[in-house]
Amino acid sequence: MTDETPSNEPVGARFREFQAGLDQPDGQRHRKPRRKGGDGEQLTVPPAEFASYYGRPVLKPPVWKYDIAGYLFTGGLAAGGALIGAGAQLTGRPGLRTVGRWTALGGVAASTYLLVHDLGRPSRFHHMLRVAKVTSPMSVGTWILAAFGPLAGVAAVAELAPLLPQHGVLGLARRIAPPIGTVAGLAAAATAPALATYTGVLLADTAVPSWHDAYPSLPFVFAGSALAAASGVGLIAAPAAETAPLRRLVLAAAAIELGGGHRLERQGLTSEPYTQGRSGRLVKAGRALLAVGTATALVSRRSRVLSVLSGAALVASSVATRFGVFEAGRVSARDPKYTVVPQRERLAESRSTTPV
Amino acid sequence: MPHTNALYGPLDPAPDAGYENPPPRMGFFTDTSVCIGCKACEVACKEWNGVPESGLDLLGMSYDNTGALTANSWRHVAFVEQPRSAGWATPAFAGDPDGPAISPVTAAVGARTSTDTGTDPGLDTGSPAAAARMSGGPEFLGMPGAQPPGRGTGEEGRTDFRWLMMSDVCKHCTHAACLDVCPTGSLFRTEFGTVVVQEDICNGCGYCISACPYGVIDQRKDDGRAWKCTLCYDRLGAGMTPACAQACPTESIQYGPLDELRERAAARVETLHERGVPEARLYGHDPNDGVGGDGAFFLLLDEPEVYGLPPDPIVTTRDLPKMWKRAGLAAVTMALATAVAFLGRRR
Amino acid sequence: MGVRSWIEGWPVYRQLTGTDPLGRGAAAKSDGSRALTARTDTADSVARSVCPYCAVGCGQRVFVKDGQVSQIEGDPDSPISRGRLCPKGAASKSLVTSPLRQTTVRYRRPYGTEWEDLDLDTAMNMIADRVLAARDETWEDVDAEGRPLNRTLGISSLGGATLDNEENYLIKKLFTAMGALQIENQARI
Amino acid sequence: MAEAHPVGFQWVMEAKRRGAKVFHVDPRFTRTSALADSYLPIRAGTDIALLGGVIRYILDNELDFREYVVAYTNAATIVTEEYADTEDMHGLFSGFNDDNATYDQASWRYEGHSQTQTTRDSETQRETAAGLENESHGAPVGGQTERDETLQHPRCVYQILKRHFARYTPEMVERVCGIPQDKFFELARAWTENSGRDRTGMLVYSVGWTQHSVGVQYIRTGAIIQLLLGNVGRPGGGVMALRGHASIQGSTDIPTLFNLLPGYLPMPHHANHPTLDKWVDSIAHPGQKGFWGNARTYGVNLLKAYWGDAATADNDYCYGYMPRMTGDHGTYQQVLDMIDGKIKGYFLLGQNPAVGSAHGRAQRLGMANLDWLVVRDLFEIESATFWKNAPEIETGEIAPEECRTEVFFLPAASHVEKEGTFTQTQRLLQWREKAVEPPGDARSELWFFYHLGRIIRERLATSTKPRDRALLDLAWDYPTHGPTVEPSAEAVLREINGYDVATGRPLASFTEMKDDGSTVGGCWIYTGVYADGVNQAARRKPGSEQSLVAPEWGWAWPANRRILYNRASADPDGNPWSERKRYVWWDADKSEWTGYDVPDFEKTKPPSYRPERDASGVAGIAGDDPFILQGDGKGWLYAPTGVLDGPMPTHYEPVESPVRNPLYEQQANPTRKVYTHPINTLNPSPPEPYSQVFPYVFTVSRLTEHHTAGGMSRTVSPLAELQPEMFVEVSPELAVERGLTHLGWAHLITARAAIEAKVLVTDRLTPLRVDDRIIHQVWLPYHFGFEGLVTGDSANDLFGISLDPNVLIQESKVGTCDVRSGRRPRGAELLALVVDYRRRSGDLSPHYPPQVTTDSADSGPDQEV
Repeated sequence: MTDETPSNEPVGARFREFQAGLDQPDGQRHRKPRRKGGDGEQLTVPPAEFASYYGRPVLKPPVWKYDIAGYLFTGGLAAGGALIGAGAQLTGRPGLRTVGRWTALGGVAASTYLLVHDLGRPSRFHHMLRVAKVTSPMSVGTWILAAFGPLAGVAAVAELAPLLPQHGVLGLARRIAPPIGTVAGLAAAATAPALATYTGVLLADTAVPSWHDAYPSLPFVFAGSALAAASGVGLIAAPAAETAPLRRLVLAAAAIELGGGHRLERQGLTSEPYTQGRSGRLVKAGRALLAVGTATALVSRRSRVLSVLSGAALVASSVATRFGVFEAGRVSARDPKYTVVPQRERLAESRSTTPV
Repeated sequence: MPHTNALYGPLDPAPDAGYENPPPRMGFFTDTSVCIGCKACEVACKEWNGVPESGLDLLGMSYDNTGALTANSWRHVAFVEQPRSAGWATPAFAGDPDGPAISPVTAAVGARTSTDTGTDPGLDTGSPAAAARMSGGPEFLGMPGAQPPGRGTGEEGRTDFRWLMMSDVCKHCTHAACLDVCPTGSLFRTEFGTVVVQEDICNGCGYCISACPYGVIDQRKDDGRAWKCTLCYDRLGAGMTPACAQACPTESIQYGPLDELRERAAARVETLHERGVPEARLYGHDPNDGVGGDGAFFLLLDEPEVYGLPPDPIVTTRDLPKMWKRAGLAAVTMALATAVAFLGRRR
Repeated sequence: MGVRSWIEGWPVYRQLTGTDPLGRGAAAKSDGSRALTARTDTADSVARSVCPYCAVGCGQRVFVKDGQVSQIEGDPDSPISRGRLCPKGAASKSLVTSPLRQTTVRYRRPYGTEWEDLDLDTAMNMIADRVLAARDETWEDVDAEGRPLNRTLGISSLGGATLDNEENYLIKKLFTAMGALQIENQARI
Repeated sequence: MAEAHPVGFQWVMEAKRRGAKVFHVDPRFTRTSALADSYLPIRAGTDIALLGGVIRYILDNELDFREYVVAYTNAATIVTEEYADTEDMHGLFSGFNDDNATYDQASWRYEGHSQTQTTRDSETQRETAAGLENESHGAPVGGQTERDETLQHPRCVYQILKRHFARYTPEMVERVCGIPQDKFFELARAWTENSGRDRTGMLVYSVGWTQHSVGVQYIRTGAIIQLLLGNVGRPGGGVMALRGHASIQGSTDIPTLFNLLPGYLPMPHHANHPTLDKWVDSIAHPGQKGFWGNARTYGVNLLKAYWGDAATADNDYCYGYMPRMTGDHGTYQQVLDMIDGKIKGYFLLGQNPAVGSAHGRAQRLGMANLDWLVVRDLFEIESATFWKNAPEIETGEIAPEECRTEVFFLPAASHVEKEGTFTQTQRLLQWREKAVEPPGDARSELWFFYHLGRIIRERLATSTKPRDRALLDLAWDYPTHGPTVEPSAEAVLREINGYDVATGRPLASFTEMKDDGSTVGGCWIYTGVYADGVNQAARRKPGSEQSLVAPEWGWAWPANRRILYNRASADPDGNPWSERKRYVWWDADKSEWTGYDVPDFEKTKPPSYRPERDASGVAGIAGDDPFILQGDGKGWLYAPTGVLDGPMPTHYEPVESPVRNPLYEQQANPTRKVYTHPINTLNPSPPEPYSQVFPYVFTVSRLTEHHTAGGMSRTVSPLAELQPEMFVEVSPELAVERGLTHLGWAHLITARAAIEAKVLVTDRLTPLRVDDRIIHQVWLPYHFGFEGLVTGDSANDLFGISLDPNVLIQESKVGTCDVRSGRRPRGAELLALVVDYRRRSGDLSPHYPPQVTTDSADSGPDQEV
């Protein structure tokens, strides 16, 4: 490591040699081989040179746990469910309507749990309602959820009306529940697109390089992913006769997600995490599952099995995409490269364009 | 009505945050050219603010055993050993029988150590890939002047040497992303223009941590809340100097009205340039920069990233209107897609 | 608290009706922040002291609340230190309030393997007994030629240099009167 | 300075801002170096060679401040022809006595002075660390001297100095110190350019200079330069000792040292001071000039302070009660006596020798062989728990069930839990107010000793033994207060200050003291601290409301003077040397000395005053003799007496050195204090064989984040976390040579011990080229021990015990060692490792390098083995 003459070998080779030096009997604490994400393979010459403070991250990686990745999925699912429920309601598909409404409630209930669980101080979840800040996507999202959640709940509960007795107070409820459910379902659907897409802003409105740079894409990816997931659930759970709109919706969802998302790979250096490593594999898996699910949905009209398989693929696609995007952000925050190099390039550009 | 520069551009933050006739905006000017790396700031801060211990671990990053700003270290003194000229000084090892410099390797080991700071994500360990780049040695041919710690002129023999020290702290940005994304109003702008976490409000959602372009704010593990420098809000209210600035032996940390500090800083840079330190530059002083200027700004002797600072941070909320537009468009698309799907011909 | 004041205390209400529509500052300020005071302002007393570490002699102000040290910081009046402290001086409060500080007498009997507790008075009397015994046992009246020695070489002492002048004065005075010559200090080291 | 005294360093930064150039000389690049204009890496233990080079540069180029040098120093004084220099004697001065390795100082005397200058021979002076007495005044010497103010006389001090330092050439500096000549010239040039009427330079040192076997001479060398350049007694000048502890200055002023009494009066010696008269006469050399002539007054006042009414003129003020020294009773002698079972009891008062003193193993083994040990501290330090946690437990050298030492741990009060004065490094007394009551059983030392004394006196109340009279007659009636019956520190301070017995009026100045028993004063140099019955040390007038001298903040001894000998800030005629450097001057209109500070001179003695031919004492000081506590009123470039290892500094190698002294055949200080105790074996050094077994130089010092032995920092969480582990700093080159990796382990071995540390490979250390050899140096912090929040092996365990002859301070800034990769062995294997090294470096019998090497077979440069 401290040869008499400076070595001109590739830095990766120098570093491996250096690491070998660490594996002396005395360097125990730092000997643990790091196998995370196939780092060993990445020790070839990296593409970008830059400076940093002991190779440490400039940014703090997000502290959000996988709760939030999960929430991205469940929130989208809820939104999609509400839209499908409303569509089915307006087009007279009671089975699909029920599935949509229950999907919405299930999604939003899970979302609420995940969001509260992720807090450092869960008992203070209600502090979210202290303020209403348009500058804070999380605040906006909180208020959207606060509106959507009860509406979705009411709409779903209204589906229970047929189970109520015919007479008495409950009978009254049985009679007025459907119209309330109708109103609530439509209102929930009205807020649903916001619920599905604000999460794109939630991630983008951070300093996390791969998230922020993806701000034009993320709402579309999440919108598409939300519709795909909810459609997937519909394909699995709804009566086959009522799923025709879902097949069209799946196609549209795929178009939105892939159309909006293709820019993820074209935003420069910060695209790397979407294409490489674990996060890259997840994103790619999401794409592949989406394609498979969509194709299967289109040909599965008569096959219950194919419908279910397609639905499962779509749900899985959404999960993979959400976790992939989430993970990509964490990777990009952890390596100073993604912070420093683009900023350096930006500075170099502005220096070359501004007259001296 | 919000100011037209509410999200980006020069702004006086206190009136923008609803204070009528606020006191002048207060801040820090940290002049690293006189920092002696004594860490009095770190300790004085902990004593005043009751900040807990942040781990007992030798990091091997020169004399930096704190590692980073965390929830449990609101001041952090960075140490960088470089085989290059200090500008004002005679080459330290001229004429001595020295070999090549070690610091890239030191840096690489430093990148692999980390300690449990009792915070999350706290002091993140560096990635081996980043460390490999650090150990690249003197063949570096990257951006002009942007050399990693330890990389010198490529000459064999380290005749020149300098030891940079810098006390880092929350920047108290004019456009503070942490504050703007906070969903509870826990992070708020004080009448002095500083940015403070209100510990009675914070519920530990963690959004601010991802939003900070400097990697300052952090979550305390057993506590769950986010913590960072308050610029000693309580002391300011009593007309006192923040603990770190009061302790600083060499006036490396100066506290005062931001306007005055900016003038003083500009004069200091000029003096240093005259004294043969052309690399002296200010960081975070410019109200036209990506965060509208920092309430705590610095005089640096090397590129910001050498100290672990982002070279050109831009507040994420600058792009927020565009983000909302994209989200709106996506939402409309989503609604339309659903409508089309259901209104299509029945089968 | 009435509904009205509850509503008015709601930051969203303040956002909508006040000067801070974005909820950035005035509207978001909490009760805790409004009640915040510097604990130096609320101290019961302030002692003017001097840092106990190195010999620069930096001025310190020691703030006391309810009989406890609540803050120690530099004294800006000091022409030596101008209110500044190094990390050690800045840690003085942690030094004097350290949980590791031993505040009771500990006793280890000969051949003992653990500490035992001991009453301070008992300890003082035991020490006095031992001092007198050691002195008697090793007393030297005169040297071989009959010149006075008046001393014991059976007792040693090594003092730190963070003792006050007054303390050193009494130590030297007592030991000299006892004939205990072998007093030393960090100043030798 | 930035490392260990950061807040003091603000003034260096202030000076730098105004254009001062800062040079930093240190074996490793520190935080100070980072801010300095020039950094000179130096081989540890060679500072005299560097400074000697500067002296030669000054004299060769006649760059001295001649007017100052002629008038204020002894440059013109002529020395007897019996004197012979190191130039002619292979590194020894004339008068060397081989039998006891001391100098007979007679041949060093001034021309015309009698041969018997002192009442004590040099060996006694060494054993009793007599050099320490000179902290307040010069060594006794007659006031009348023969002078040649043209400085041409071949035996005048100026010419002697020139000849003595002739061989300290830039080439020699490079060969000895490893400092390239360009660097040397840069330093010499800057230093000399900042000299004269308009400019001054300041010299700052710390224990990096004192902890050497030639430590006093290091400082002498610095002082010679400062005198030659006219930098003493002037603002922006001086030799500034940065002391390391809050009241370490006070601890020598009012000493808890075996050889001193308050105010630098010597502890009586059985042979030399049988009576009061002999004692005071030995202090005030008959015929000498200056204030020290009043020694009898100071002595009588002290005795009156000790024994009060019992002390009368008839009984020589109880002088007979005083214990007498017979030789060396210093801390290292005590420790060796403990190992030998001669000492019964040991008090440790806020001190941690198990970590902080040289040869930690000897310290711990000594403590394990006592009848009883009293430890008074804030924390359970290593010296309190050695019987169960010392490294010697693991090696089996100490077994708790076999260790008989009875240990009392008494918790101490912290600095905010008691009141009293600290004397800081510039002799400034500052009073601390008490903030809170101490917790639990914690008490001040004042409480402990007052009550210990009370109990002992009660026990002896009926005693008729003569030996107990001194205790029973002791003036021990201090007022007490509060729930813990705390004695009044202010009452003690008043006694230290002194007062008139009849009226009780506190004295305003030591000039008011009488030698007839009518006044009392515990420490004459502190008289005035309680002037007018006011605690002057408690003064806190804000610095911003005063001049830069800030005379109304605290109180400085003597007489609140902030710069000593400040008469030298004016020219011989009493005018400021320049407007820029105005400080104290003669106001002809008012016929008095005036200025920003209290003039260090008789207020109304005009510059033109010339004493009678045979005047002595204060009257003997001429109007242009600024050094009023020197026997001849002059600053000493040459010390005709009192400095035991030579009248002028000479470069000797450290006792343990890998290098043969390139300057002289004499290798190390021939007069150093040697302890030939079996535990104190030393590494061989050239010209002895096998020195290459310990090829590396190690040096130790402080980190900003820790304090001394760590008792006040490793126990404090916000400090412990900043430097959490013991480490050793090595250069990249040494890392390659010894296979050390950054953050891996290494262990260091000497003939005493082996310790381990984490490795920090850093560019801040550099190999040095010394005499065409590459010398590697390593650096260690000495703060670590086995107790506290952060622990590690103790660097001081590596050192042996070799002392400076003047003050008996140990050489603990430099030694030789071997460095090996990996952790040290444990248990018995650890002892085996050290034994193996001793075997390889000679044989297993204890080894002490020879004191005189002038007749050594190989007198040339170091041979490579």
